[in-house]
Amino acid sequence: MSPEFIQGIVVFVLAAFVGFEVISKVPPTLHTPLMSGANAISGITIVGAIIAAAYADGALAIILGLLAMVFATINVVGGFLVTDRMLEMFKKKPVVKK
Amino acid sequence: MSPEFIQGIVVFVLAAFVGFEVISKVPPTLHTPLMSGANAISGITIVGAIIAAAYADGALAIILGLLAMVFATINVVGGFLVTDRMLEMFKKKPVVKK
Amino acid sequence: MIALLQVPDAPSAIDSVLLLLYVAAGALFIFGLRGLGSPRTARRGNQIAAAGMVLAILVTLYYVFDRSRTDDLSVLWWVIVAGLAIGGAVGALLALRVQMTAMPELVAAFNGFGGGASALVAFAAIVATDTVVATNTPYATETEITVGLSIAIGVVTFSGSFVAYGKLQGVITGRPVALPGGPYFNLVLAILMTAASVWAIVANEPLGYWILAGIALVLGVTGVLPIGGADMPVVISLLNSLSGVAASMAGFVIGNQGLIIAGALVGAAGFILTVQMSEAMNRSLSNVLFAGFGTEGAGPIDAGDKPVNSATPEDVAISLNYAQTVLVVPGYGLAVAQAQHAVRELATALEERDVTVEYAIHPVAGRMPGHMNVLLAEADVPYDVLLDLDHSNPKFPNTDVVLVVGANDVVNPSARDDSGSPIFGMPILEVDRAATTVVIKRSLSPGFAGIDNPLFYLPSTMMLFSDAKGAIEHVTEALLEL
Amino acid sequence: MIALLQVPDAPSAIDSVLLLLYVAAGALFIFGLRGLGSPRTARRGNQIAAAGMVLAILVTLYYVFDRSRTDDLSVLWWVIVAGLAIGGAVGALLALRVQMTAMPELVAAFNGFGGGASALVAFAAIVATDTVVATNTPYATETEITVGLSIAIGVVTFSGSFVAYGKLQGVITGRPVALPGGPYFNLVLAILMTAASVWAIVANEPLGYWILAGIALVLGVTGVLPIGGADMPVVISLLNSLSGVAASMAGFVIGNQGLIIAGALVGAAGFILTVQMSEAMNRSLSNVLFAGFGTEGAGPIDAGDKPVNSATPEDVAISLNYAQTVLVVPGYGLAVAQAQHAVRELATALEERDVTVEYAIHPVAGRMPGHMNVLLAEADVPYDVLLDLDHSNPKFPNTDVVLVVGANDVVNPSARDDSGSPIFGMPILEVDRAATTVVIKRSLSPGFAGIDNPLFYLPSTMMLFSDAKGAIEHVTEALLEL
Ligand SMILES: NC(=O)c1ccc[n+]([C@@H]2O[C@H](COP(=O)([O-])OP(=O)(O)OC[C@H]3O[C@@H](n4cnc5c(N)ncnc54)[C@H](OP(=O)(O)O)[C@@H]3O)[C@@H](O)[C@H]2O)c1
Ligand SMILES: NC(=O)c1ccc[n+]([C@@H]2O[C@H](COP(=O)([O-])OP(=O)(O)OC[C@H]3O[C@@H](n4cnc5c(N)ncnc54)[C@H](OP(=O)(O)O)[C@@H]3O)[C@@H](O)[C@H]2O)c1
Repeated sequence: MSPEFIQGIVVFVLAAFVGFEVISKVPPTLHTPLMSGANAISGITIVGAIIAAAYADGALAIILGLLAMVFATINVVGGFLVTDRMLEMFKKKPVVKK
Repeated sequence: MSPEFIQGIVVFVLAAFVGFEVISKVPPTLHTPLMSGANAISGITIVGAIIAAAYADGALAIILGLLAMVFATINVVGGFLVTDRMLEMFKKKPVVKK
Repeated sequence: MIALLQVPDAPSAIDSVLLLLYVAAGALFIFGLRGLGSPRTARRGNQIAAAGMVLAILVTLYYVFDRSRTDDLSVLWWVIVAGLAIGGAVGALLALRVQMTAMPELVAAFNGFGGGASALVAFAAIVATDTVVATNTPYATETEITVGLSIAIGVVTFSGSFVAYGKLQGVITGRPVALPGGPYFNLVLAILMTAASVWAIVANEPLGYWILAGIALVLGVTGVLPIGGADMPVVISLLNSLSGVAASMAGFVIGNQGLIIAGALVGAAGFILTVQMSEAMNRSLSNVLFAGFGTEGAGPIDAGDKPVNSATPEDVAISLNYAQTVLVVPGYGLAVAQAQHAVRELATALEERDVTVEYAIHPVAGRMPGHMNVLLAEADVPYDVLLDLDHSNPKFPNTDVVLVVGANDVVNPSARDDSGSPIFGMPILEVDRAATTVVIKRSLSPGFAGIDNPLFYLPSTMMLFSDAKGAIEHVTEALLEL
Repeated sequence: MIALLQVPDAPSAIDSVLLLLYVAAGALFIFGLRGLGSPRTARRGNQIAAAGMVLAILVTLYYVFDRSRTDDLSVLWWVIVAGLAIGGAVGALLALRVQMTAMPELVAAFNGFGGGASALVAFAAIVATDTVVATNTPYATETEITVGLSIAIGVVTFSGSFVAYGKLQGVITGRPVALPGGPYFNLVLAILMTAASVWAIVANEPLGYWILAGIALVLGVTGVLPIGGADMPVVISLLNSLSGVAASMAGFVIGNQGLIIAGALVGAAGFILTVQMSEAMNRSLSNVLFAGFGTEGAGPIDAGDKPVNSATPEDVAISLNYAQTVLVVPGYGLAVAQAQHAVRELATALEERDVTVEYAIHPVAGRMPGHMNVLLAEADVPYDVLLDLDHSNPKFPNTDVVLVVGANDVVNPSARDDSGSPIFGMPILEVDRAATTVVIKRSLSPGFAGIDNPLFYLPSTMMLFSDAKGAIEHVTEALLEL
């Protein structure tokens, strides 16, 4: 296995540990916005889409690249916007009721 | 900066995030054993000590390597043992009193 | 044979800096996720994560631009710009236009696009020819495995998300659909996918990946179909976790650690969130995925000849008029009937008569976490009259009239009293302790859990059989005429 | 010029596997730390972390062995073996022999050795000649910076830890020692250290590192001296965090990611723990480090002519004899007097007379977190009679006699009543609510916080002025004679 690949595995494992630890007990009301926010972050694949689109050659590659770009951008832009709208509604909720 | 160094920074940052997240609210009674256990883990420098000792050449290098080995091993062996002894005492404590 | 869009072998200084910037974006994602976990910081958290995404995109654009200069590669800027423009417009339009109640399905759709994008990136890496890639690592088996994983997981996420979308929209039946062979059906698909990948890798045959994608498309559908419509929020969360993993795999394919880190982060965080969502419904994740729970819409339970007190809107108006304190318990039926504005108007009418109106919100009322809060917020119900479980339950015994609007399971006393009940142990709103309870629903049909509700047969309960919106409007009219 | 013990430039396949094994060790550390954070899993957590360490050591030994074969390097196995043998023997002996009450200082000493080892590794990298290192990356500025950091942080940890050790052992005064120039003194040292490092790096002058180490040795001492002896547990925890960072820096120096990961992990986790420890005492970390808190041993407060009820052991024995319920509140004085066994005997005598004896444990009673639990466990006090704060406070009003043994701040009602008190807001054991409170201490001297305690002047309080151990023994004797 190439060193770059191994290094990829190392950062994958570490980042996954961070992900596991960062979500502690979340109040159920926030499950939907958190899911939505995490979904927007998973649109990070837009990074790959940009690279794929940039160097596409041939019709098939261009179609794949363009589709990847469109899909990923929908995910990113839509994802963050809808999460924000949702949380705007929640904001009217009390922070913690005592 | 060399790529290895950059890669080192990347794993450093990720591992530090894990460290920050992994310690959530700990009951005060466990602070001392947790400190002691973390201290034993910081003895990981024994890895460096072994490498330094293995390739030492010249009197000074050998002295440095041997001292590093002794110091690191004291930290590791003593650290884990004393934590275990401490926790053995705590074991007699109730898990959670309701 | 398969050319890859990987970074050049000996990274330049600029690559190092870019990598650190990706890590910075990853840190912003971490802070963002942490913020999203607590009510006070949630909105800020989402904005921080969005900032991280902007950073990652800018870094990537710079990388592409820089490589085009140094390696003299031509860049198809128009594809990038067109993609950003089209995707951005569609995404923004959908996000800003959607009804609050249709949010979960929209998230499902967005997530499907994300998974699809990861698979497409892997395909792009396959079809890319050597002319476009720099001096490259000899094409390695482990990279091909990640190509396969990226395609498989990405495509499953894609089709699975759209089935979830369909179920929530009502385009596809919400009922669990049994597959021929049950869970074995999907097991066979998974084996076939493995075979296709092995063939693709061993025989150096790109066709294998396309076959893999085809089967994955089916697996996404058959994986989600057997799950009840009401469990879709959990499924969407799981698919979201998968799309994170797919992004991570795409990162391996193109050798980009920024993708690997952010993808792994979301994959893990999304998974933990999925588990927590199942737990909030008092169920295990595997129960959600494989038990075909949620026989919603099942015919009315045979209530035997147990008598119920059937009431008219006028009856309800009269008891409300004499009450001093009223607690409204909203449920899924309120969302279906879009009755939140009607409820708000009734509350206003009551408040004018000096009746105190508050709302008791069960954490899993409705079909997505936070469903009721979002709905009532949409109808401008002030937040300080929304009580959570712990604050409502002590109030019921001293409440004159409880108005249960389209809720069922969350007020089912069996969860407290009957250890044989499938929902035993779930915390409930104890409306049966109130002086009078009015239940508004269309029939004696069960709710999501598919079980009968003893509440309906109590002497202190009045049943108003009607669509929630119409019923509430009638009650308000009747009240104003008193 | 400075040859480094780095891994060869083009890592072989075996290096990749070793790296993954280091990551596995890191994962074990993570699970271990998580386990250590909760009472049920703490011991198992420590064992898991130890397993991770064994794995890391074995991996390293294999790496050294493998490189000696492939690169034909001779390995000084005897140095490794001697180091393991000597260090292992010393560490085990100290750990197994130590008195439970002397544990914090032992942890300090161990930690000092760890920090020292990291600095020594950096020095070894400096003195290593090119013959022993493989084909190497040209000696880079960033690596030299990590050499400097490794030395500076490692040496500060080393000397600082031993000052903490001395303070806890009583070899060095526990009182805060004021430095000439106050905190600026240490600021100047830090600036000098930076200058030495810059010189070492820019002028390629190894001597600079030795000067750096010399100043760091002083900084460790002068950094810890101004901190009160009772705050040493927090200081040790902070130094532990630093030793993690030092290990991580050593990892950069020798190019070993296993070290970088584990070191960063402990560095961050230790830091968070340090903050939590300060918070448990209701103080900020910077207050602990820079405020010179802890005027312990300060002369007796001028109590004016406020009267106290002074009692004899016989008086105390009589009230205990007529009691039905007794709550013992242990504090730092009990630890100093080593009175835990005496207390246990008194409790046994009382139990024989059908008096119920329980213990109320304040979380920060004593001088390290968990101090009282460890002490009482040593004296075989059964765990089910140890009550924490939340469970003891409701009991005091119904308790006949409360026996405060060498505790002071944790029972000071000012923390509850007097908003001007320095300890205002700290939760206390409300012994003043009991029918009779007996306080055993040698004088009216204040405790750690250095403030007077209104409890002593209450009509319901009896003061027994004496060393805790002797006093309790006398009470037991008197009781047996009744
Ligand atoms: N919140 C979440 O995250 C989530 C996610 C997945 C599953 N769940 C589950 O969903 C359930 C939620 O409980 P719930 O009490 O809110 O809902 P429920 O138990 O599902 O009951 C909803 C009731 O609303 C009535 N209804 C439907 N349409 C209506 C209309 N137009 N007008 C008036 N009534 C109408 C139905 O009875 P009729 O047909 O007789 O009208 C039904 O009994 C729980 O079992 C929970 O575990 C929740
Ligand atoms: N637990 C931790 O982690 C930790 C760490 C750092 C600081 N602290 C601080 O330490 C304090 C702990 O409170 P505490 O009530 O346990 O102790 P304290 O307030 O420090 O009081 C201890 C008392 O014991 C008495 N004493 C000393 N030697 C004695 C002996 N041989 N026989 C009998 N009495 C003796 C002293 O009075 P005489 O001189 O009159 O005998 C002193 O007033 C808190 O302020 C806490 O914040 C705790």
